[in-house]
Amino acid sequence: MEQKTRKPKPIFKQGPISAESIGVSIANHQSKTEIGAHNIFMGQVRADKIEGKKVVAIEYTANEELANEAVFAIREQAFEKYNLTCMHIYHSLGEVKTGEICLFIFVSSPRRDAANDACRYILEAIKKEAPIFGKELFEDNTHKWKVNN
Amino acid sequence: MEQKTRKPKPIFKQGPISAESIGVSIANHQSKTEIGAHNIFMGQVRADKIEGKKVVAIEYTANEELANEAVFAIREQAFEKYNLTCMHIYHSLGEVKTGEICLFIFVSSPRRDAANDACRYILEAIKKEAPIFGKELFEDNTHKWKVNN
Amino acid sequence: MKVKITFYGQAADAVNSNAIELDINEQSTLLVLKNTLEIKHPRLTNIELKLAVNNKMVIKDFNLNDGDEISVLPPFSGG
Amino acid sequence: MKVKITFYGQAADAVNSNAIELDINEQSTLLVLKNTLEIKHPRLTNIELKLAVNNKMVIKDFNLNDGDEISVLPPFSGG
Repeated sequence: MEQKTRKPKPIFKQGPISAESIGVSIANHQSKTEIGAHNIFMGQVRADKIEGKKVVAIEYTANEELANEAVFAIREQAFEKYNLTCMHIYHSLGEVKTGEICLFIFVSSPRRDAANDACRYILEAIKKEAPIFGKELFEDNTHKWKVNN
Repeated sequence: MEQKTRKPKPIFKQGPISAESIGVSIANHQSKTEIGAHNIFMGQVRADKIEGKKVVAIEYTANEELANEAVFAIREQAFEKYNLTCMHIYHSLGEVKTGEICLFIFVSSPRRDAANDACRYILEAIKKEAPIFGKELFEDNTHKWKVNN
Repeated sequence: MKVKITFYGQAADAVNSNAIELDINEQSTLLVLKNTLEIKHPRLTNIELKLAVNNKMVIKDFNLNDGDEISVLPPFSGG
Repeated sequence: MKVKITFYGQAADAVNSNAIELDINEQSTLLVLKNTLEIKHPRLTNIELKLAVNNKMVIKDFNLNDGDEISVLPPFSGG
């Protein structure tokens, strides 16, 4: 018999993640009738004021291969830890303007606690373990590297 | 000066909550650039098997006035407790088939912890405090009253 | 005096009706009314009921008034 | 021997380049390479760096090989 090797699924999308694609993603789950609860986390680029200058966009870069592998490992851990039906994770690369969505985590489970716990677990793990870098761009073309906390 | 009395916003929608309307709701937040994080919880009707019979739909009824007031109180508590930008809550009335969405909680905040904590707080409080009743309908036209746990 | 009673969820199943009007004695209290209903509809005793009067949740017993609207609420199961 | 070094985020700012090729001595270790880079680009010392070799995160020091690809990663800030 053939050995199946599971491969990381790419998480990166060029530019922002559209609200429309999220609606479609939700609709695609209506045939999975073992699901009772969905939790979605979305990161949106905030118009922070830093030293008097307003953020207009974040430009994301990443070591894509490492990041895809890190997120794949997080994904496997989450499936191990929680009773989940499915999971979809996307992160932007390149420029994402304020008000646009840069991170999408969608977790579905028979039960609400598993969906909620897993979504948060994945979010925190991605922030900590995926080599993705956000460059906050200001109105005057200067920039500052984003720091997660 | 006039005293402003805040009134409960109706939470009920007849039938399922459409994925498309959720996509539109997400899109409507892209002008609010103080938001950094959204958390969405969705309840979906599960095709449970109970004593060998499969659930095909849940029929929801409620004391609408009491439920709207209970959710309004929960909403005000959440705004008090967490740093939130906005919040949208919808619950179905009438029949919702398996795979369809019956509950939608959408919480937005500058920060991810507030969005995640508040969404969960609201979910648990609605389950506990809103007089809404789910009747699980089986294939053979019998029914069983849903029990939350 | 007359009161209106609305039954929800499995409480409606137990009494086989969604709403009734009932003639009760002056100075009847909410608990007296609840007992009256439970005697008439024993299946209600199997349900953990909450009560609301004129769309306010009620925990303590008190005297009912003519025209009061009572909601008989089984365990909530929204979501 | 030759290694390829890719700099990410503020580390790329600090060295003013996204990627370089570097000739290093045989038996150079990862830490020796890191020190060499920090001497040449002192701004790197202000950044808490993580290193990956051939797209595996590396914690302990070890000997580099000809053709190795090193990633110089500043603190992650996805999301």
